[in-house]
Amino acid sequence: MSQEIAHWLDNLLEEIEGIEIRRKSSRRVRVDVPADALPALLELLQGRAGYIHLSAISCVDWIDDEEFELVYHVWSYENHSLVSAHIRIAREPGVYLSVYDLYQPAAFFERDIHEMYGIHFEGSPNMGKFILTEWDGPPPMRKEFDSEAYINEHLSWQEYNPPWLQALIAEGGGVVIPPEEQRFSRKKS
Amino acid sequence: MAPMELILELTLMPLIAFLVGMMMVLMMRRIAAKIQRRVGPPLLQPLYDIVKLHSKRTQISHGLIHDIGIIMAMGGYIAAETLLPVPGMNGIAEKGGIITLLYLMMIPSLGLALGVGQCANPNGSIGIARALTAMLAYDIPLVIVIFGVAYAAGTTNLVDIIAQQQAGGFAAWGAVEMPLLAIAGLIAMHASLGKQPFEIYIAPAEIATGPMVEMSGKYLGGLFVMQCFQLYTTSVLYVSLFLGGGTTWFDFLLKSFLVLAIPVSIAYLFPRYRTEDLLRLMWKWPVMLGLIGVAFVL
Amino acid sequence: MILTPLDELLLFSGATLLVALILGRGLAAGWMVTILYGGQLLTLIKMAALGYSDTIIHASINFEIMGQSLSWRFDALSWFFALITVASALLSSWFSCGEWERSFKQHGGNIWLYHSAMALNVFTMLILLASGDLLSLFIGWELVSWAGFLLMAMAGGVATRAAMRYITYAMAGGMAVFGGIALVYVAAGSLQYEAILTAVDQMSTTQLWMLVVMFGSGFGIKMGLLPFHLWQAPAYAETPGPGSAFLGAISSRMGLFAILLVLVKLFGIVNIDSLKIPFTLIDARDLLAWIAVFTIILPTFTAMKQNDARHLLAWHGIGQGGYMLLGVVVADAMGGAGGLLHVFNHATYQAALFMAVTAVIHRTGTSDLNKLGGLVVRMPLSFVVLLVGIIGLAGLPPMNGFVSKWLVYRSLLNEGMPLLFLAAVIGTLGTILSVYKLIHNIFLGQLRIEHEQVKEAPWSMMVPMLILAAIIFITGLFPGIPLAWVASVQEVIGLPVTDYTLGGVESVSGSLDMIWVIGVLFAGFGIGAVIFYSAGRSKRVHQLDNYAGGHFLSADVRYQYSDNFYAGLMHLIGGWYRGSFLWLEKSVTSLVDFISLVMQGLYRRANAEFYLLSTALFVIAWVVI
Amino acid sequence: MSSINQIPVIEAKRGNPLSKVFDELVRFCRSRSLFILHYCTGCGAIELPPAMTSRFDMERLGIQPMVSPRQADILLITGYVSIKTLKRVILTYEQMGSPKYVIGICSCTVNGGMYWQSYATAKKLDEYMPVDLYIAGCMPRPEAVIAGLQQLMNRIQSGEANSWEDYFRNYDYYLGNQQKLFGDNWQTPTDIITEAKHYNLMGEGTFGEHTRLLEQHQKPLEALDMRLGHNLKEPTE
Amino acid sequence: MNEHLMLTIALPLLGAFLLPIIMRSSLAMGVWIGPAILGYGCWILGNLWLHGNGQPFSIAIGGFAPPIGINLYVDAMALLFAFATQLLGLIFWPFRLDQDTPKRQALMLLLVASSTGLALSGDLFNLYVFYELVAVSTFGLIAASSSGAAYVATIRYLILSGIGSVLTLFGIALIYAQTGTLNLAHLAQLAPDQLNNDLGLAAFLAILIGIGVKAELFPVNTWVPEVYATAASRLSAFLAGLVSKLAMLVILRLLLLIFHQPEATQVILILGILGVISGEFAAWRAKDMRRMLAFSSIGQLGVIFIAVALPDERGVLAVLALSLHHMLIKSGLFMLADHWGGSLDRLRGLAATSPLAGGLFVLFALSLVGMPPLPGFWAKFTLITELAGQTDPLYMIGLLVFLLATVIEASYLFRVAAKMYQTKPTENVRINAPDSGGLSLTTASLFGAGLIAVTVMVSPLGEALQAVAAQAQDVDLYIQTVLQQPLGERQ
Repeated sequence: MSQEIAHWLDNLLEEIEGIEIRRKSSRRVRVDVPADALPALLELLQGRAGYIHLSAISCVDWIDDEEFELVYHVWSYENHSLVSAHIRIAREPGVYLSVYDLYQPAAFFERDIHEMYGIHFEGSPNMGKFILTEWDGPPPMRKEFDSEAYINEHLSWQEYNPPWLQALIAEGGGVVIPPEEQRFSRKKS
Repeated sequence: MAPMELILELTLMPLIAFLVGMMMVLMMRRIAAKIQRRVGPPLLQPLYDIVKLHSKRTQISHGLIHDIGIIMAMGGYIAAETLLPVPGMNGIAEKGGIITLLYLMMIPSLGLALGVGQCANPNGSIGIARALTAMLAYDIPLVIVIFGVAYAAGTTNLVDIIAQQQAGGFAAWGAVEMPLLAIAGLIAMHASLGKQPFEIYIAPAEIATGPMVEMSGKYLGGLFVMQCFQLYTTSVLYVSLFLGGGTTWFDFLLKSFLVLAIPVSIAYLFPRYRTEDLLRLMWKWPVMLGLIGVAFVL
Repeated sequence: MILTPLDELLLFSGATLLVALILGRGLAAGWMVTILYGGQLLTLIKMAALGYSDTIIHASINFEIMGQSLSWRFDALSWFFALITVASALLSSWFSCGEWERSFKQHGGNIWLYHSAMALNVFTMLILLASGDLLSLFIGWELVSWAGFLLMAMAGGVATRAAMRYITYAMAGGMAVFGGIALVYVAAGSLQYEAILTAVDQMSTTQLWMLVVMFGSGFGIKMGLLPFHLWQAPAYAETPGPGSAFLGAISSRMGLFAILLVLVKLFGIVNIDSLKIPFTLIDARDLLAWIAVFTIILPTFTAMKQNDARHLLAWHGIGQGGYMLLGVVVADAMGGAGGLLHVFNHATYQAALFMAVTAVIHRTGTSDLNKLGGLVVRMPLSFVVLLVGIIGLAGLPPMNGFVSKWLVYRSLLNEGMPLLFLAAVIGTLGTILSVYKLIHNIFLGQLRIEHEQVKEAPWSMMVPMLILAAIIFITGLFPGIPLAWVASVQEVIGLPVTDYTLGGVESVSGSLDMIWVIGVLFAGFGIGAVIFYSAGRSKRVHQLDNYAGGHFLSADVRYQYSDNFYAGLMHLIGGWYRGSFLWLEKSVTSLVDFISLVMQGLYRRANAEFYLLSTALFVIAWVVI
Repeated sequence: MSSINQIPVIEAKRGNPLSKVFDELVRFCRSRSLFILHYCTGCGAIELPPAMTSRFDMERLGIQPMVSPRQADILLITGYVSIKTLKRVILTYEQMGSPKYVIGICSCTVNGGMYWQSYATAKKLDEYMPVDLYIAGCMPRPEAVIAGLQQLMNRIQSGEANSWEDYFRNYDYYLGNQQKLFGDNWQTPTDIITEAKHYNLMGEGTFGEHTRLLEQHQKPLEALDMRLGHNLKEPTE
Repeated sequence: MNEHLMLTIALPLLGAFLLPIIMRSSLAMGVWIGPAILGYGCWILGNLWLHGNGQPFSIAIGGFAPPIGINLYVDAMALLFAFATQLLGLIFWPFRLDQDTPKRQALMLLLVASSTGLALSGDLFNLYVFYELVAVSTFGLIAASSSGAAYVATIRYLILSGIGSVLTLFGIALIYAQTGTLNLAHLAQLAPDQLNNDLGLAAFLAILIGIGVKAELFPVNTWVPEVYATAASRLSAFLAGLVSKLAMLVILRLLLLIFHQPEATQVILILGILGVISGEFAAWRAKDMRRMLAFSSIGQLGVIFIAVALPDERGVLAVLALSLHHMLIKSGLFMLADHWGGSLDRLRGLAATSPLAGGLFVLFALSLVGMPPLPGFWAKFTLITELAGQTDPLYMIGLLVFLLATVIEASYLFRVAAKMYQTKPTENVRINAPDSGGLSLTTASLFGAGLIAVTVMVSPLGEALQAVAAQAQDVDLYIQTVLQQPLGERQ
């Protein structure tokens, strides 16, 4: 990205107070913004800077900080650069504002995040089930959800010890890690 | 026509037709494989398929009309065989001419249509609608061809037509006397087989093999048997109309297989036609050729 | 004075009319009328000698009015048509009494008017068939068209409008015939058949042309030939159930009877053949043949687009009329036999089909093809009757329709007319397509929830339908029976006679023996059944247990394909349905409207008098000077 | 009006030599002509086209791809089976005509494979339907698939591959697992119990408390048989 | 016996003038005088018809010999029409009692007297006088029905018939200048040599147009729809039914006796065809029942004129048959119209309320259209066979137009019938068909019965009409009876 565009973009972003800009590469800008300033930022970017394409909203579950991190990736076709706006919202009420009125594709991203993380977006057109139509358990992507415990309870594992494997184990060979310890789940409890 | 001889012919002719038909199906699949540089199925594959299908343990039927439909399909063709003279056996060809044979060949498609209708599956109904439209398409040139031949021979009795052709030797063959009609007949026959370019009604991708979507076990077996009969009837009809029927068994079988080889080898080179393109094609070229041919004959 | 059998028949028919008029309102009126029709049939059978020889039975009633002598007599031709008329009347009135009558009354129908209209129709048709000379023919002709109007208009509303359209056509036809009769009277001096026969030879070609055009168009309108066919479909479809069965079976064949009588018997095909259309190579016979062929094709393909079962059948009625005329016009031994046999065959399966559709309407309340489906499990016998009917209509082997179509094709083949042959076959294929749409949309496919408790039609309606289905099959198996009558008819009207056997037709250039063909067919079915049932036992599954690409079918989503049934075909020929004949009819009515507007304007303006009188004075002055 | 198919069919299983030869022929033909259902549930299906086309021609073994489950004998479960897909797989399995065989291709069908930890995929396939054969490999190569199919053909010919009867014989076990996964009012349009009765394939495990649960909420599925209905009294509106 | 004949004309004239006086003195007595006179007239003509020897005879009025004096010529045709006039006059007698009943009844008597005179008179000028009397009495009667539209119609009719009578006078003057005599028989003798030139033709045309006004001939019948629609339907029935036929009878007599030029018949044929076309097509769009009947009567009169144009004896038979049939039907239909009145769409579902009226309408329509057993068919049959016989292409056109007209007639008549029999009347239109006027319904059913009676006795009536036509056709019989007969008997 040529110098003067980068320069121009920087002082444009300066208008949002409490903004922290980190230029990752010539075409990537990471911006950290307080939660309530995001809509203004997006409007600014969409309106004046030509960032008309919201390519994705991703979400990170910082269970230790009791916070969710939402990242809005916005792309501009004129100056070929991506701005990813990072915001942090509290984990407990897990409610945030929808940007559907600015970017229509946001409806699907928000619906997906709602299904996977349980974050409720105010004003989003449809907060129903998205992909996991048969799923009525807790939002699975949240850190406190233990997938293995769910599997142990609902599904069943394949006990696979054919005669030739038992003979091998009988002679002391066979698998180094016994099957019950093969689980990599961090949950040691 | 002593009744005993008739009963013998009534059972023997369809049996021959079935066996030769199976060989034809095998040839068709082998040619397809060779075109696609594949090995192709083993020798008795059609037999295995039919026996397996008939020996399925659970058969799924949608009602009495479904059963009767398949019986009509098989029975129709079995009856049509006896009208086709084969070297040595004339069956009841004198009792009904080509027009009766043409109509008898429509009975199986009507029977199949009724059976599929009872299956209450829209894929089947769309398939049948397309099959009947295709029948409308290829029957018109077929009829022109039959008119030409019957008018040239002065009779609709197949036995006499064959006798006339054999009497005149190679020069009196239908194909030699009426080349245009022969070509039109070939195209019409190709379409009536329902093979590749014209198989809109068994389109596997769109309507899940159309009419055969709900056919399991012996119903599908019945349709495989019908396919054998269909190949046999169309090729033998073409042979007796244009290539002077078979004087000896070997010569008869050779001609039938050659005649069938042509459309089948063309078949696997083309993608599928849409219904209206099929109609447009069939009503344009073969009809034109046929009419010019008939003009010459008149 | 001794009563000849013909007198008995006419008196019997008149008595039926009186009984219907007087006792029409009673509950048992329907049964009484049916029994009387049975009586008429018996008297007809008593005259069966006519069907096998060319004797003639004269009626004792004849009049001498205004210098014209009117006489009535029966010969093989009229006996053949009378047999069909009375038989179809018997079966359709049998169909109508009992439960259909009750439901017709519940829906506000006037059962007394229905029975008397039907009896009137039969009586007038017998008079027409028995006509001894052209004048009595015309009298019978007018009576039949007015009686038909009564039967068609009684259902009120749409039916009345259709009947109005019919009566305008019928009057035009009647006047054309009247003009023709006047011309014949002038040319031949008297209206007796014998006098006309002698006079025909000296007629000049222009005179003969005028007569052929007048009679052809007059009778053609009643038969529903091409330019005048628009009225028939709505009129027959809107008549109440059994009435449409009767009308569909025989009413438009009166036109064919008259054409046979006048054009074929009196003028003779050879004369018609000699009429050349100037500077074209076709003559009158070819013109008639081509009209017949187009009457086969166009209505059949219009029928394919209909969404109402009765309209579909009515359009087919017009189409099949084309076959009859084609057979007769080709006029060699087989063609004539084919055309005449087709009259009988068509009467049987058209009546059966209309009755089956009425039974469906009786039970489900609608005949709209998009609102029915899957009724085979609830109305199996009606399905069988409809199946037998459509196989006959399509002309496939086991049924009688095939024999007459085979004869027509063979005659076209012998005469060497490829284009006519091709057009006739296109008609048959079109019939097969639209007929399958009929049976598929009503009886096959998914059964609707609201039709789950539907019952089979009551026995009073089912028995005549089954009788008709049996007749269709038997005359298909032994076509010799009707062929005998057809042969004697051919003799009477001067066509070459076919040598028929019980099983079919014997001829050097390829014969047909239906007993063998059907025997082999059923043997084939037997073998197929053996193969089929030798395999494992099959289990009946519910209609929702169907392959839908892994989707779970449920009753609330309707999994049926019935609308726009031949979508592929319609893509190609959809554009050809511009309703050119409908446009033709509209242009005529708007012309009449325009002229009447002008004429009325003429009378309204005040100063018209001076304008008119000045013209009058001018005329006088012009004459004087 | 009793329908035609109630006619008792000649049971060929009467131990005399003729029936032994007949069974031999039937088993041989069943093994030599297999129809695969053209139904790809997961990523493993990409291996099938090369198996069918010119290089590793499956048709020489008599195996053809077929579109609708009614016509097919083999149901290939290729790749991971998510809970949503499992519903459709079970429906397709029940719509197939038996003798039918299920082959699990790819390790995901064996023990969950790469998605062993996922909450959304079924790990143990033969809980829900009897599986004949597993072909391991994270997308096994066409040779492996054909080798597997040949092994299946040998088992069919020797007559051991009748795991499909197991679905009828202890239908309750399978239904239980399915209900555990999909909830109690789980029901497929095919009526397995009446089918088992019809072909007398009932074992002791066919009925149980799961099938009783199914009975309670099952929508009526018996076939609409032809009847005149004249004797039915007028339905009370 | 035949001197009483004069009374049939004299008595009504006398009655017409005496009636107002008698009415003023005692209403009860006055009411019965009119019908009594007409009844007596019918009786005379009736037994003259029965006992008459069938031979025509001539009566010289006032004893003067025919070439100078005026004579009445009575042959079967004239007798028939005179009897019809008396009878219909009796039937359509305006019984309604209101303040101008005497005026109306007097005018009616005058009308009947002059019409009978018109039928019987043998002298050209006498015909003209009676024609004027008819015109005057019709003005009075139409005006009597005292509605605004009636006055307008009367004025139009007044102008037209005024011009018409001027033309007739001009024609008669021409003839008189040419031949010097006005007696029909004498004229018939002189005609071949003196009137056979252009002048004779001009005279005929003038008379034709003049009298044509009353006979609803094409160019001069624009008054018909207004008058018939507004006048009392009993009067319009009488006018349409009878008076127009008498005017046509006069033209027929002139054509038969005096003018034999082919151009004359051609002109009549052309005007007849135009009349049919205009009448029938206009009726197609008519909204009001009586207007439709008016147009239909124009059409029917056109047909009769086509029949008049036919040269030979069967032509006359056709004319007689058609006119009698039309008289019967049109009067019946007008009576029904009176019974219903008003526009066509108020008739919806009417057959349910009064089935007899519906039935009668259908019967009349069927006969008008020519349904076989009914007499309409036989009348048409004779006309059509005659038309077909002619070689002249114009007749062929006449035939085609006539056939086309019947089709149109059938369609608009049965449109009305279908509307009447519409079983399910549309909800918003309450069936307010007016209560059936008893009198007009009975007269209509009287005509219906007459029609059925004619249907039954078609063949004998046919022969009788044939004899009448033959007699009328015979010119020298006419001359021989009028001139050679000794001076009329004294008394």
